[in-house]
Amino acid sequence: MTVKIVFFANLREALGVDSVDLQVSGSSSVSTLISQLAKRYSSEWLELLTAENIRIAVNHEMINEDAVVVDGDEVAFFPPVTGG
Amino acid sequence: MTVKIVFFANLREALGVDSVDLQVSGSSSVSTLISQLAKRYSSEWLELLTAENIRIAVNHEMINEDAVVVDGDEVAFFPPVTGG
Amino acid sequence: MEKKIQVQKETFDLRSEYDHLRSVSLKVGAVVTFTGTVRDLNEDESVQVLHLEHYPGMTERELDKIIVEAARRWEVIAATVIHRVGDLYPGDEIVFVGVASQHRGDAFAACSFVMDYLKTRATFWKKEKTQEGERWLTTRESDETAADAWG
Amino acid sequence: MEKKIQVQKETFDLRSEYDHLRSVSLKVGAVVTFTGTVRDLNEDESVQVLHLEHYPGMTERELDKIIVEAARRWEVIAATVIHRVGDLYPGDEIVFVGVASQHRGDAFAACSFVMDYLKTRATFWKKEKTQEGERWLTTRESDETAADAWG
Repeated sequence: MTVKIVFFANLREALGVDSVDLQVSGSSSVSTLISQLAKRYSSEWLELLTAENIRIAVNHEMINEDAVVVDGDEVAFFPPVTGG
Repeated sequence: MTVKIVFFANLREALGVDSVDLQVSGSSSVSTLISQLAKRYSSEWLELLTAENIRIAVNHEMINEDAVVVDGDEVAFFPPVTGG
Repeated sequence: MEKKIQVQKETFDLRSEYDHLRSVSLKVGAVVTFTGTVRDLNEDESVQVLHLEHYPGMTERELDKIIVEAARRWEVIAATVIHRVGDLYPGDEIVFVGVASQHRGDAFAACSFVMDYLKTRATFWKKEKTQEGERWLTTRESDETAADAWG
Repeated sequence: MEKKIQVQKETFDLRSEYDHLRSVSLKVGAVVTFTGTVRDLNEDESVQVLHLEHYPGMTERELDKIIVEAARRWEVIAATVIHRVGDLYPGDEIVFVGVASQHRGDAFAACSFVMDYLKTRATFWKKEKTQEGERWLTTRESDETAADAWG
């Protein structure tokens, strides 16, 4: 399956990329996605994506990293919002 | 001395006049002005101007009928305001 | 503080009033405006005309006092009150209150405070003309309660 | 209820937004608008540019939820939220919230409620560029308190 992964604000700047398409086999938890990303890019990704203040949303809903994603989902990682 | 007397809203309609210039000798209380007006016009004026809900202002400040007016003052009689 | 107070027959232009409030200082971070219109359903009768009367001189002075009191309670950079008088029809704009502040909390509080006072304490009289005839209005209890809530 | 939600780079026109809010129903008796501008004195440094980023899709969805919640709590005939993103300069308008109701109490409460939530909970990130460099902002405590006050 394929999921689209998007990053925002200073996290996006730190990773140097705003969006990644990731192929994974079968449905996976967000934690699994993070491991895959760290394997593909660098261990710094693991650190940045699991930092204490990082928020995660799947299909525009806030969730935690135990959530399971399925084919076609959009997963977002971002720092706490500052509001408008 | 001369004072200008003004009326508003339904009181103005009941009296049929919106403003009157009144000559009185020396400084007078508002009660005295009312008596003079009743003498000049009709006893209905006394009734209307002393009705329980009638407010009085002298030079744009709310006062009661014991207040003394002096030459050049503007005295206003009106029903309770309804606000904007 | 910049104050603008007008009682007039003419309508007003929201954009011009807003631009004026903002132009006063670069410190303005929040502008709250209130616009009141004549509704067509006052107490279940069909209002055809609302006639407003004021006491020229005294009314403006009271509006000025209300703005000064608001600025004493909250941080106000600029405030405007425009109130129409004469014959107004359903859908017509009747009152504008605008407040510019550094922060939104002050602007919201000051604007609603001015409106609450204005609706009850300001020297206006209203006559409603409906199909059943015309009658002078008395202060509405709900408005009194709103003004009293400010202490 | 009529809802309008836009996140955009372009500025907005207060008069058009107001006209839209009013046009929804003849029952509108009160329109409250809030306009926020970029100030030049955030935390004592001279802000030169404020950069705003949002999450397209999610941000609009959250703004929609906030309006729906406001309409659940108060009587709302129409509500509009327009938020700008991209590079903004001191004096620029950054956000518009407008609420039309029958009565002013509902319009004031709903408008300030939406603003309080928007300032803290909506998915926006801000970067300030000053003479000393640039930095991403964190939520301000005062804004948190304002949002929490609504319970």
